[in-house]
Amino acid sequence: MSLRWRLLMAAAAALPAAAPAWAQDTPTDVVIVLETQPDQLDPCQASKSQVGKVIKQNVIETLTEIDPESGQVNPRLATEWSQVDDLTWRFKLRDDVTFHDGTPFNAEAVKYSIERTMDESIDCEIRVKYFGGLTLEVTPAGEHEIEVKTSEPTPILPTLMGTVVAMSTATPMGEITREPIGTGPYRLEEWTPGQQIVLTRVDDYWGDQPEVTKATYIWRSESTVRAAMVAAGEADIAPNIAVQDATNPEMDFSFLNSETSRLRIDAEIPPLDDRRVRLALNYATDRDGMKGTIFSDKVIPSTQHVVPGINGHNPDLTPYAYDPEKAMELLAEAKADGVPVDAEIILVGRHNLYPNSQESLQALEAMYEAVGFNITLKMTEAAEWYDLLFKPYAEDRAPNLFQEQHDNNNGDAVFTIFVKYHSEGGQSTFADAEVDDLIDRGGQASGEERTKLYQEAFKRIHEEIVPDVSLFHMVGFTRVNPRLEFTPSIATNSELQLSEIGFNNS
Amino acid sequence: MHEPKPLLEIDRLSVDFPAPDGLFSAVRDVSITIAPSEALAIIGESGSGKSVTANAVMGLLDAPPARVHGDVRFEGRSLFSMPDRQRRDLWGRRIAMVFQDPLTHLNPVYPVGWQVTEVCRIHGMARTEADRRAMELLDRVGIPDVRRRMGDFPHEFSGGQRQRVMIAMAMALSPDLLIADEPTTALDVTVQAQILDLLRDLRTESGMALMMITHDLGVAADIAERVVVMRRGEIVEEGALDRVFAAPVHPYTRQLLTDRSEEYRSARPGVAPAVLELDRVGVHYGTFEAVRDVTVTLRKGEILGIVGESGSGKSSLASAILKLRRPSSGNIRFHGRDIYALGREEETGFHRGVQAIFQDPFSSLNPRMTVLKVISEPWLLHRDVLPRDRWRGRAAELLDMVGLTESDLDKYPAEFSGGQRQRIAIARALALEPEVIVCDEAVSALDMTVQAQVITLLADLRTRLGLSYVFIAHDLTLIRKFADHVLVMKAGDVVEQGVAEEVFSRPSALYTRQLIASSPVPDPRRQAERRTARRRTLVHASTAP
Amino acid sequence: MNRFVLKHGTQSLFALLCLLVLVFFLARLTGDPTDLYLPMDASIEQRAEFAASHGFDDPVVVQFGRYLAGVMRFDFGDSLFQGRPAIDAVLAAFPVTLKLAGVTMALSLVLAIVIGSLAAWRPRSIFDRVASMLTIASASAPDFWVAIVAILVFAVSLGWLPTSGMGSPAHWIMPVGVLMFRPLGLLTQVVRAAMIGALAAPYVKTARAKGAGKSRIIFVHGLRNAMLTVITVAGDQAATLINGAVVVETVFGWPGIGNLMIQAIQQRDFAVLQACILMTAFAIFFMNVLIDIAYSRLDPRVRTS
Amino acid sequence: MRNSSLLALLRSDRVAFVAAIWLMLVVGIALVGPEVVGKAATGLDLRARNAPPFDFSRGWVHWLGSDALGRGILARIFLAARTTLGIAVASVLLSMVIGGTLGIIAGLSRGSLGKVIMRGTDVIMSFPSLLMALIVLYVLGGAPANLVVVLAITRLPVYVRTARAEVLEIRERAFINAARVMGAGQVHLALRHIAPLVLPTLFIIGSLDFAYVMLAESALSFLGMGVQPPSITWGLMVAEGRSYLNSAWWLSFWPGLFIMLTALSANLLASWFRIAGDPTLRAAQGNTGHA
Repeated sequence: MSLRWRLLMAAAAALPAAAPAWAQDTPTDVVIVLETQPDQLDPCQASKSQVGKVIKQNVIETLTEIDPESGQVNPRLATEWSQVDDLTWRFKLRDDVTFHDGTPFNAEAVKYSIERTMDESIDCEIRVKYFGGLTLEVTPAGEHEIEVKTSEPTPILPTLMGTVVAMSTATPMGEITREPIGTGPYRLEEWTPGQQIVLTRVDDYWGDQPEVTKATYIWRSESTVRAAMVAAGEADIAPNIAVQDATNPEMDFSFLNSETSRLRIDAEIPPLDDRRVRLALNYATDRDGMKGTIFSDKVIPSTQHVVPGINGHNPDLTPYAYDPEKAMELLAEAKADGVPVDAEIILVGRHNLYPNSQESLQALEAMYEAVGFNITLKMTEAAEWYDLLFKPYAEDRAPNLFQEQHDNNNGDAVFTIFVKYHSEGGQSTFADAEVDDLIDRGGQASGEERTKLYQEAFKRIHEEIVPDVSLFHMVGFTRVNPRLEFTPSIATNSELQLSEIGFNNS
Repeated sequence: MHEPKPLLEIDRLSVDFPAPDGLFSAVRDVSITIAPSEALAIIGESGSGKSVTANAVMGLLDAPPARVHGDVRFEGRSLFSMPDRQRRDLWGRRIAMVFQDPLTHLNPVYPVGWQVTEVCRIHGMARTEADRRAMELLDRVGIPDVRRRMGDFPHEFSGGQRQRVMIAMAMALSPDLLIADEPTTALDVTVQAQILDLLRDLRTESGMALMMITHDLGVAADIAERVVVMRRGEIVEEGALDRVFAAPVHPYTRQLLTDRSEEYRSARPGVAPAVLELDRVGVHYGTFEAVRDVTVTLRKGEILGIVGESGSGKSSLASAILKLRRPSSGNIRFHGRDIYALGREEETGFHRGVQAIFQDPFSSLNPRMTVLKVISEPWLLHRDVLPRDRWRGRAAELLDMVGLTESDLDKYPAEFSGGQRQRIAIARALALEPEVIVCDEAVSALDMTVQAQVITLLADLRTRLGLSYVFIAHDLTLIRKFADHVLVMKAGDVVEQGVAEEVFSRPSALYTRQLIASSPVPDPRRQAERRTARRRTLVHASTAP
Repeated sequence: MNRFVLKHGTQSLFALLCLLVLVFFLARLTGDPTDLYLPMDASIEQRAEFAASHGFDDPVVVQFGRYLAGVMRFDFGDSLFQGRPAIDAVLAAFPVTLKLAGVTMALSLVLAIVIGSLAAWRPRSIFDRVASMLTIASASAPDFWVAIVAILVFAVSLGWLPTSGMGSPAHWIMPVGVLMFRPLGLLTQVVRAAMIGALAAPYVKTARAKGAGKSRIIFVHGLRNAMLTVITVAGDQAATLINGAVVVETVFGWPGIGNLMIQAIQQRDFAVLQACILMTAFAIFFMNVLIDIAYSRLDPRVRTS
Repeated sequence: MRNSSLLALLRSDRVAFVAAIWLMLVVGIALVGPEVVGKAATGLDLRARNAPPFDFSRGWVHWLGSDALGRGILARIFLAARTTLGIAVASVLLSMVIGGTLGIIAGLSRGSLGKVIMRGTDVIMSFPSLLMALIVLYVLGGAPANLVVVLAITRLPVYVRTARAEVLEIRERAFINAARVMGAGQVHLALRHIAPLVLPTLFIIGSLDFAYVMLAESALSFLGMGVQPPSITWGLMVAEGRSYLNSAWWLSFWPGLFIMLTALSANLLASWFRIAGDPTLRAAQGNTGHA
C-alpha cells in the first residue's frame, strides 16, 4: 500500500491544479453517465431504453408524443390526426421542419421512415415491439399529410405513432446505420465506440431552442461509480443509480420509472393451481416491510402490472395486506383438501433485474418459508431467464414463482395485458375465458369503453385469478448536479430530453 | 624454511556456522603463511575446512550466517578490518582466485572475452586496453583462435578450456597470489595435467605465489613446494612437500598416502564360465555415435574395468548393459540369451541377475524413501523373492553386510554421508542376490579414505558371493587396483583391452600411455620424472595425426 | 528465428482452432441471442423468424462451417447488437487493453525488479520482510473491491483523481494501480527468489573475487540471470492480465477488449466473442514469440541449442 | 518425526506461524461455523438492515454490523466460510490431482500422448481463464459444484506444466535408473518415485492457487456469474456488498478482509513452505546451512 500511496502523492503533487481538468467546466455543456453504452444508434431502435435515452426526442423525434403521466397523446411532428375508417388514419405533419442533413421533413420522408422501420431485413425494435403482426400502408396525401392504412383495426394508432420516429431519406434502407439523421434539437456530433457520444445543439430547430449546447454521454456499469462521478463534478446527470447510492437529497431525485415488479405464479402446476395457495403467497408478502428498506420508500405497492396513468389501469384495486396468519390458514385449508402444499416451489430470480433484486428474493423466500412454504431460490442469468419466461413451458417443470419486471410507458394497457394474461399470450400462466374475452373486446374498443374493459380485466385478474404476487411500481433514482435544473420523470427510463434541462445561475 | 616477510598470513582463523544443534565449527584455529612466490597446497577431504579457509580469505563467506574469527593479513594489512573499497581493490588485482567448477563459476550469459576484460575494467583499465589484454591472456592460456572465440559463451567451450578462461581471468592483472580451489577436480586426467602444467608455467613466468586447495595428493605432489594437511577443520600436518610425503608424521597423513599407494593385483585366468557377453555393441544418440563395436566377455567372479575420460562412451555402454538404452547394433547376451529379446520370465531373471550402482550418491537414492523402503523396493517388484514379513530382517542383514546397522533402516538418505549412501545403494543392489553388478563411477564422488573402504567392501563381496562387476571409472589408479580385465575407451572406441596388469605395465596404445602418464602419483620425485616424460609424450601426441 | 516462429505458429494455429471450436460450441450451448435481442413482448412467431433470418436455427455444425468459411475470407461476421463487423469492434477495443496492460506490465516489472532485487540483497532483512508482506498482501485483495474503494477514496473523498474514464494521465493512475496489484505482488516475489538464486550462484563468487562492487553484482551479474525466470513468469502474467483487465475496464469504464468480451458473452454476440478470442489468442501467441526472442537474447545457451 | 521438526521450524518463523493459526481458525469456522450461527445467518430482520458494526448491544453475530436484510455480517461470514473454503479446496485438489497426473503422464510419455496433453494445456492457456470460466458457467449455471469444476479446469495447465517439468528433471536421476534396472515399470516409477517427489511442489502451487481461486471466485461473483444466492461465499458477499460501499462499507469490507487475510496466509505459508521444504533455499535465506 505504501507504494501506491507514494505514487499517488507524487501524482497529486505533480498535478496541483489538475482537479478541474476532468470536472466539467463549460456552463452549458452537460455530461450524462449511463449504465451501458447503446449498442446502436439506429433511429428504428429508439424504443430501446439505452438508445432512447440518447437520441429519442433529442436527435430524432416521434410523430406523436405520449404524456407519461396521463397517457394522453400529444402532437410532435404530426400536428393533428383523424380516423378515416376502421383501418385508415390521416396525419397532418409540421411544415417547418428540416432534417439535420438539410432534406425537408415531409410526407415522403415519413413514408420512408415508416417503411424502413417496418423493413423485415433489419430487426427494428419498434416494429417487433409495437407492430407485431400489423402491417402499415403509407400514402402521402399532400406535401405534409399522410394516410396510414393498417392491416387490422387499430384504435390506438395515434399512440403507436408516439413510437414511430422520423429519419432522413438519406438513412440507408435495409441496413443498420450508426449515424442517425433526425429533426431533433441536437445532432450526433461524434460517437467514439466504447468511449463517448457527443450531441450538439442545432441552430435552426423548429421548436424552442434548448439551453444545453452540448451533451456528452459516457457509461459506467457500477452505480457507485456513476453516483461518484456526479458527486465529483465529472458528470451532470446519472439517470439511474441504485437506491443505496441515492444518499444526498440535494442531488438525488426519485421518480416512478414506469416499471412494475411481480412474481408470476405458475398457476398450472400443483400446488400453485389452487387459488388458496396463490392467495396465501400474497398474504405472506410483507410489502410494507420491504418498502423503505430493500426498496426505496417511494415505491408504490402495486395491484396490477401497469402503472397508474396507463390507459386501463384500475385505481380501485387494493394490495393484499400482510397477514401471515391468514396465509397459514389458507394453506392449512388447502392441505386439508389434499393440495400438496409442501412441494418444493422454485423461486426463479434474475441477476440485477432491478437494484437489490437478489436481496428482495431472499427476503421473499424467508417470508414464504415463515408461513410454511418450501421455497428454493434459483438465480438465473438473462438467457435462461428468458427461456423460462416464454411459452412453451417445459412439460415436467416444477411449480415456480418467477421474478419479473415490466415496463409499459406507452400509454395503453394493451402492451401488457395480452401477453401477460391472455391465454394465448406468450407469457401467461393460466387460461380464463372471461379474462380472454375482456382483453379481446378491450383491444377492439377505444376511448372510455376500452378503459373500462381493461379495468374489469385487471380487477378479475387481481381478485379472482390471482396469477401473480404483484409487488411494486418501482422508482428509479437520478443524481443531478445541482448546477442543473432537471427533474426526472416517469419517462426518464426510456428517454432523456435535453431540452428539459435548465441551469441554475448560482 | 619460511621467508622473512610473508605475503599472506592466516592467523588463528576460525569459522563457525549455525547448525540445528548449536554451532558447526568448519575451521578451527588455523594459521598458515605463504611467502611471495611460494606454492602451497592445502590437502584435505570433504569437510576438512580447506575450501572454507580459502573462501574466508577472499571474504566470500556470507557474513551472517558464517561467523569468522581470527585475522588474515596481506602484506601485513588486515583484510578483515580494512574498508570494503580497499579490499575490493586488492581482489582481482593483487589476489585472484580460480574455482573448481569453471562452468558454474563463469557467468553463463556473458561472452568469455567480456568476463576477462571485466577484471581489467573493474580495476580501471580502458576498454580497448582491456580488450587487448584479454586477447593476449586467452592466447597465453591456450585458447585457439582467440579473436573469434572472445565473443563465445562459456557453454560453447570444453571443460578444460573453461578452466583456462578462468585462469586467464585470474592472471589478468598479474596478481601476487593465486588461490586455486580444486581447479582440476572436475576435469579429465589428461586435461588436468595440461592445466597443472599451465599453472606451473604461469607461476614461473610471473613469480606469483600459489595457494592450491586439493583433495588429490598427486596434484599436490605435482605442483606444491609446501603442503598443509587439514582434517575436520584443523591442521594435522604441515611441512615441505618431500618431507611430508616421504615421512608423514600424523597417522591421518599416513592413511591418506597408503590409500593411494599403488597395488598391483594378479589377474585371474579366464577359465570361469561367461556371464555377460558383448558382441560388437554400438550405441547411438540420434546421429551421434556414442559407442562403437565393443566386444568383451565378463566371466563369473571377474571384475571388468572400463576406463575412459568424459565422452568416451563408457556410461552409454553401461546403459546398454542395464537395458536402459537399446544398442543400435550388436547384441548383449546374459547367460547366452540376448537381453533385448527375452521372454517374460527370462526378463525377470535378467533384472534379478544384473544390478547397478551409480555415481552420484545424492541422486541414486530417492530422498523421500526410508532406507528400509529403498532396500526392500526390489522385493516389491519381485514379490516371490521374499515374503513381506521378512523384509525388515533381511534388509538389516544386508545393511550389516555393507557396514551399517539395523537402526539405520528408518532413516532417510539425507541423514547419511556420501559413502554411507553408496553403501545403502550396494545393499539395495545385493537385495536380489545378483550375479553381476554394474558400477558406473560408483566411487568417483567419494573421498579417498571412503573410496578405499567401499572398494574393499566390493572386493570382499566378490569373494564371498562370487559376484562379477562391470566397474566403470575415469580414475586409473582405482581400475589398476581393482580390475582383472580392463577396457580403455576413447570417444566411443575401445582403444585397448586386456588383462589389467599387462595393460598398465605395458600399454600398447598411445592413448593408454597418455592416460597413465597424466595421472599424478602422490610421490613428488616420481611425479617430477613422470611429468618430464609426459611432456615428451604430449609433444609426441600433438604432432601425431 | 523464422523456423522457430513457424513451428510455434503451426502449434499455436492448432491450439487456436481447438479453442475456436470449443468456444463456438460452448457459446451456442448457452442459448441463442434471440430472446436477448428482441423485446420481451415479441411474439413466438417473431422470435422464430428472427432466429431463422440469422441462421440460429441451423445445426451448430452448419453454423460453424459457415463461420469458418467466413474466417478464411477474413470475414469474422457482424455484431448482432452493434450492427457493424465484429472485427471493427474488436480492433477498436484492443489498443485500449493493450495500452492498459502494457503500461501496467512495464510498471510492475520495473517496480518488481527494484523492490525484488533490494529484498534479495539481504534476505530476511526488515526491508525484505516488509516488501514481501506488502506485495503478497497486494496480490490478495479482490480487485473490483479495491477499485471501487479507490474511487470512493481518491476521487470522491479526496478529489485527487478522476473517478473513471480515459483521457489525461491522471485517468490512468487508478486503473493501472489496481491492475498492477496482482502482477506486482507476484513478480516481486519471483524477482526476489530468482535474485536470491542468482546471487547465490557460483559466478557471483567469481565476480566478487574480481573485486566487483554491490551494484555491479546485482545489476550486471545477478539481474541478467534472474531475468530469465522473471520474463517467463512475466509472460504468463501478461496473459492472465486480461482477467484483471475485464474487471478494471468494467469498473473504470474503459472500452477495452475485456469489457467487450464480457458484453459479448452476456449478449450472446457470438461474432464479437469469437473475434475477441481470436484476437487475444493471437496476442498471446505473439507475446510468447516475443518472450522466446527475449529469452534467446538474454540466454546464449538457448540461442545456440 | 519430520513433521515435528517442520512444526518447530514453523514456530520459529513468526509470520508463517500467525498465518498458519489464521488458516486453522478459518478452517475451524468452516467446519462448525454454520451450525454455530444457525438461523442467525439466514433469518430476516429488516429492522436491523445495514446496522453499523461495533454495536455490542446486539447479539455477537451483529458485532461486525448487519447486511441489507438485517443478518449479522459475522453470521454470514461464518456461514459462507464453508462454501468459500469448500470451493477453493475442492477445486485446488481437483486441479492438483488431475493436473498432476496428466503432468506426470506427459513427463513420462515419450510418445504422442504427452504432446496431446501439452497442446491441450496450450489451448486452455491461450484464453483468459476468467472468460473461459464465464462461458462455461453460462452453460452450466453457478452451482458451487460447477464453480469447482470450472476453476479447476482453468488452473489445470499450471499443474500439468509444473509436474511435467519436475518429472523431466526427476526421471534423469539415478534412482529412477536404479529402479528400472530392478525391472520397475512406468506405473511403479510414477507412483513410487515420481509422485511423492512432485507432490511438495504441487502443494506449494496449490496453496498459492488457493488464494487465486478465492479471488477468481469473487471476481466471477462481481461479474454476476459466480455462486448464486441462497448459496453464499465471501466473494459473493463482497460483490453484493459493493453497491453499499458508499452507505454501509461494512457489508463488503469484512468479507473482503477475510478473503484478503486468508489469501495472504495461504501465500505466506506457501512461500514459507517453499523455503522450509527446500534445504538449499533455506540456506540461501540465511536460516542455517553451510557454505
